[in-house]
Amino acid sequence: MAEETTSKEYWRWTESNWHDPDMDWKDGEIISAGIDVGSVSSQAVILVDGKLYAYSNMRTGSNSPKSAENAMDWALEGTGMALDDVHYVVGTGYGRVNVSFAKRAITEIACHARGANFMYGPTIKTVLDMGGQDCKAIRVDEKGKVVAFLMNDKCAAGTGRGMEVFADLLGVHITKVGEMSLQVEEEPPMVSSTCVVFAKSEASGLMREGWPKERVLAAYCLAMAHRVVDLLERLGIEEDFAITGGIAKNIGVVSRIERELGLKALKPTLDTQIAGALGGALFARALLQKERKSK
Amino acid sequence: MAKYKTAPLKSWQRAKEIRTEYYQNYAVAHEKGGLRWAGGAWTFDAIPAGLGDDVYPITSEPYGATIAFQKDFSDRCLEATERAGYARDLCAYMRNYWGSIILNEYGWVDPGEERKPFPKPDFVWQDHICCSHAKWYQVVSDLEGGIPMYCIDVSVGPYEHTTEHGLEYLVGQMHDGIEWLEKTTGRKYDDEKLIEAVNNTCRSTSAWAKVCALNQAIPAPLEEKTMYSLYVLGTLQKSSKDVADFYEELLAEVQDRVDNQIAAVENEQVRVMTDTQPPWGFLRVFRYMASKYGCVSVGSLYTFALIGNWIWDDEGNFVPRPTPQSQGLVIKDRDQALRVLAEWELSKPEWQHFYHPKYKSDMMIQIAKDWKLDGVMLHYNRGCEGLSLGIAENRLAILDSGFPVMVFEGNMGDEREFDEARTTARIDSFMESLDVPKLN
Amino acid sequence: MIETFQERYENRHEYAKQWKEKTGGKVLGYFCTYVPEEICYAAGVLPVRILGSHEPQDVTEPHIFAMYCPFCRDCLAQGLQGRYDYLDGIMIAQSCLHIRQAFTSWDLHVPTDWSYFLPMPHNVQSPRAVPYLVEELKVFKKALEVWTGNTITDDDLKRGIELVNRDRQLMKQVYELRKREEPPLSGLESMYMVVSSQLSDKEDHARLVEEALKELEDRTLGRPIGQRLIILGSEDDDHEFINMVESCGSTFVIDDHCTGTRYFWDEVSLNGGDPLTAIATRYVNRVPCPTKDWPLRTRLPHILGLAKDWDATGAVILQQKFCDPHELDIPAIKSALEEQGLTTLFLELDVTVPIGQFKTRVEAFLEILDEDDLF
Amino acid sequence: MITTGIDVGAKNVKVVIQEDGKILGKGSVLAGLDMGAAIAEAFDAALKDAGLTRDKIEKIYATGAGRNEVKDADDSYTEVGADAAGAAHLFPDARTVIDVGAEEGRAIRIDDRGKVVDFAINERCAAGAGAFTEAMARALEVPLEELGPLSLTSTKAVAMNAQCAVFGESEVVSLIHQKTEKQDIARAVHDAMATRITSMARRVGVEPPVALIGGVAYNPGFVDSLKRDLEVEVMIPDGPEFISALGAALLAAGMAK
Repeated sequence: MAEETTSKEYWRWTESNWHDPDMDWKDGEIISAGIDVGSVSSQAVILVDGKLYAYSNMRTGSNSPKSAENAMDWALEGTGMALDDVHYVVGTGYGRVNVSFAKRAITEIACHARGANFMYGPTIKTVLDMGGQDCKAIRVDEKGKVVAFLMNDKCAAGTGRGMEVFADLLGVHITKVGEMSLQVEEEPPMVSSTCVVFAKSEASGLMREGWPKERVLAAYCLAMAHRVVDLLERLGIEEDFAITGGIAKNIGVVSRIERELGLKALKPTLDTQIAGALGGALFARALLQKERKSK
Repeated sequence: MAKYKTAPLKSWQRAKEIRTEYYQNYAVAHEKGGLRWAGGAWTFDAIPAGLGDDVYPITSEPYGATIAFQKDFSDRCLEATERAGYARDLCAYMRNYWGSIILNEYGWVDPGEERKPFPKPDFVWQDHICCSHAKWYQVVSDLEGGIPMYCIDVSVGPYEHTTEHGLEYLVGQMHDGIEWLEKTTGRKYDDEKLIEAVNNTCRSTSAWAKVCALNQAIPAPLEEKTMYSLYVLGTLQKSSKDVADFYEELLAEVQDRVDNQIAAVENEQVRVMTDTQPPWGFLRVFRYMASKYGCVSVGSLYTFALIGNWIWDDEGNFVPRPTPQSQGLVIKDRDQALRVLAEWELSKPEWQHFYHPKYKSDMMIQIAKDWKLDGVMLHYNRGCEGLSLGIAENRLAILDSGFPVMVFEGNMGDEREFDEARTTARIDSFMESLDVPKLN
Repeated sequence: MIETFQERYENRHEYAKQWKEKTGGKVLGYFCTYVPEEICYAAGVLPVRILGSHEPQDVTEPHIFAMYCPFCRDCLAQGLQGRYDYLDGIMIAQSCLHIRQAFTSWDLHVPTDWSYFLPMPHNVQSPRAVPYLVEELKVFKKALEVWTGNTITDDDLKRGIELVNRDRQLMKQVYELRKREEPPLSGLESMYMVVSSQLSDKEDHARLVEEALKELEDRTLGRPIGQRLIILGSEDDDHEFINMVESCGSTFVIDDHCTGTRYFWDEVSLNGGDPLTAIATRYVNRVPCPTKDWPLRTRLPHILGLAKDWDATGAVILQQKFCDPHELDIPAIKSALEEQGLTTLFLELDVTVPIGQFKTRVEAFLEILDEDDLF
Repeated sequence: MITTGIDVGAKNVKVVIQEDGKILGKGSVLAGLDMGAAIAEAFDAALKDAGLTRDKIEKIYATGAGRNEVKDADDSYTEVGADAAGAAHLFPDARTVIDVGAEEGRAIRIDDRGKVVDFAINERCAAGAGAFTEAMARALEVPLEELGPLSLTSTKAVAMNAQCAVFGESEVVSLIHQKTEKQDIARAVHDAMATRITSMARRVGVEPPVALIGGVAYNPGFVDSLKRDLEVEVMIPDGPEFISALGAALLAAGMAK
């Protein structure tokens, strides 16, 4: 990666894996998994009888079949579970068709909706997924089924990828960007171009004019928030509202979205990046039950 | 030491008054039992005039531009429109106008007063030549709770090929329109008022053209930035007596400036024209050109002829069109009035390029010659497909005729699509290529 | 035999050239379906619609400002690249500004013997439109006569009308079959049928459709029909896109496109009257392009009717990028369809479509439409 | 007359010192956040390269987007003027100059005196500039300098729909997922960019011979695609990224129209 050749990897967010040590998966009747191979990050989620058992969250390589395996292996790590123990796998995200061991591919839109429904409960009506390279506003029903959606993938502005490039450019670690952007007395005018490519020169320009990093970050987060709010408004928002994906971890963007919308997003209970894989695992479970019924 | 003497334009104040009264009258029309209607700058406003003197229009293009001048309000309007599901590449005037309907806030604010709610029109009276003109008002009607609309299709081909049946098609729609107006408003129609309004229309659109013709003088008595705030009156209500009278007074003053070598740009050393509407929020670009390079924009086919009426005379000169009334014609009845009005408007220069860019290229090249230009600046205007139509071909034709052309991209009413810094940088390059020395 | 239509679509140029050699007649390229083909046939001229090729190109930038629709740029590119060098003439009937630019730039830069602008009225809902168009058709007829040297008699006109009507009737029969629970042909196949009609001699096309009808009688697609969809919007002959949607588990059963029903839906009803009046009436009253659909939006009830009669569950609303006339209708159409219980998906077409990104939207849209049992 | 041209670009500051049309020294520095420092540093580098001291420089002209940052410049010219002057000096018979930099592409038609006749700028769109290849290299996970050579090994033309650099980034990812060969993607990237540049160049009319300048001229993959697209040979000077600075220096010496 271009970034990796640079000395400090400001863009690099923390990869993680987790499993529930108190749960014995061997008692499980249905073990289902979802693999979300996004353009920037990949996740695997394993459910045992519909309960969250394990997950992993890592960066996607340029070889998506491999990314899928890596994510799965890492989720299985230390669980004693093997891929063969998983009854049904659903692939989702950009590389969904390249998950060799998945029985079925379902779009990240349906999966994020369903994952959010699991994470936030049936009251959730509007989900904003700010993913690596696109951004989706989704309306869901109480069962977690998509009612309507709007997608912006023509532009990386307002996406994780954009934020990575920006963190790198300013030499601020991506996990710090949010808080730092809030350390301004008053909101600056937003950067006119949220385009990843031109934000660079615009930001450099602002810094040459003597803007402190905090202010530049504030301007960028504001512009990002503004873009996605447009998307949400066009779709029409209904509470409860929640944000999934990597940017949901960026308080600078989230708080600005909330301010523009005039409503609060529900506080996440789980890693917001796994929503897609989680939804996939829930679909996998449902699909297996359907199969068994029909037999 | 300035090259020419200059002086502020005396008529300026009166122009401001007319515009202010226009937006105020529209707002308060109902309080006096009057009527309000909405339509485009090209609509046949002379026809509703027959409904009475208390019937006030609001033309949406200049109204949209008025909003564009108020950057923050404009941003809110544009976003409100986008959020209502209307595409961002639609006419920028309309997106400003519709936004102010959706937000229910009036784009006209009297000094020191609060912004008022948007005064809903009683009906729509529009014409159609750009493929969105009538469609705009379907949206207005949707947003205004289904107000009635009537539109007249004027796209019957270029003026030089005007046919009797084409004229008949227009006049027929106009007759039907008058019946529709009577039915819709419940008012009795007054042909005398129509005749007077038609006479005013010819008078104002011809007089404005004469004013622009005077800008052939060196130094130019007017520069385009000023012309914008003058021609706009015609886009508000070309059929009104005030506007017609104003242009005739203005004509006298500008003639006086020419006679006394009073310049619009005191260091005029290079002359250009532009094309299509400017990015309204950034007219200071003209000041930049004048102060840094002594560059005067003497106008454009747009300022000359969006409302002004011109014609190719028998010697092949491009001249202000003399009114039929000035040649002794006296309108006697409704049919004749409508016929004169239709025939008069069909020669509108800004209607010709809708059929082929060659018509517009010929006029622009002639202007470049007669107004003694050094170059041409074309605004590729993302905000208006009607007037940007064929602009790339116009560019090629003007280049072929030997005039340097500079192109800049932008949007007349959506500042998000105009980059001021890069545009001035282009102007610098253009001026360099014209060997224009920087002033001071 | 259904593939014949695809072959015709793919070999449009060879076909037209062969027609010329065979008949020695003139080929007229036209830019919009408001061109009255009946009169062209009456004059012995073969009208073929000029369409794009959906390839990236770099020749139109000097001629058309980038804010105009990709379709008009794609069309012009064909001319500038000399792919239509066999045309004897070009013409357009007044519709939207975008395609008119393709016509005028072609007129300026692609050598052609004959070019004609027909000022088709916009105010088609006005009683004044037909009388006006009749006069314009007289002028057009005269121009054709001068160009071809053939005089056009009323009988010629009647022949032209019958010829084009025949093809319309047959295409309607094909569309009737798509009402079946198991439509015998895909949306892609029917798109090829309609567009090939715009590219072929009507007599010859009608013959093909007649044969096809026999085959279709007991044909099935041999795959699950999936969701029944209506596709509507501006010009769309993007086979790659249509194919992608149908391969995601759906079938287009009906459309409102000028590369679909809008082209052939309405017939000329002569019943003993004056041919030109009959033709004018047809083009004024046909299912309109949105640019002419005012003050009332007559397309709305029409589209809702189609969706109902062909039992569509979802609607794919497509539009050429920057197509204002459609953009101005879409909010109204979208909500009308949704009120009728259809789920909608809106997409913007460019010269080439980003299949990858569109696929996600399409699949998500189809996921909304089915598999309730997974919840 | 010894003069200096300073080109303050979006990405780098480039300095050229010339005498009677001969380049004495060059300097290039990444334009960091402190422009003043970068300019001084690049200037010093050029002086060192020329073996001269500051006092030997008789005139300084600045050019480039950030030309106003050069405080001690005697005058400034736009990139268009400087490009034309520099290219015309090296290739007197060139009639079209194409400059592809980090964030901007320019096409300039010049007459036999090297005077600008017409110009077009592709701005605010990375798809017609070096930034495009950067973004694509990132998506492809190959170092930028390898992208060009890689694409030359391609045997298959793949159409790329994306006109936007970032939209393109996701398209590259999907091409990868469709298992398209890396070299073919690389070629697709350069073809897409060349198409965009050619489009722009056609606006001013591509009159051969064509001179290609700007940093992107180092990218053999792009050059290959561009030639194929323009259907004419292109002349590339040594140090293509310095031509604008050279032009400014020549203008300072009054050696260019």
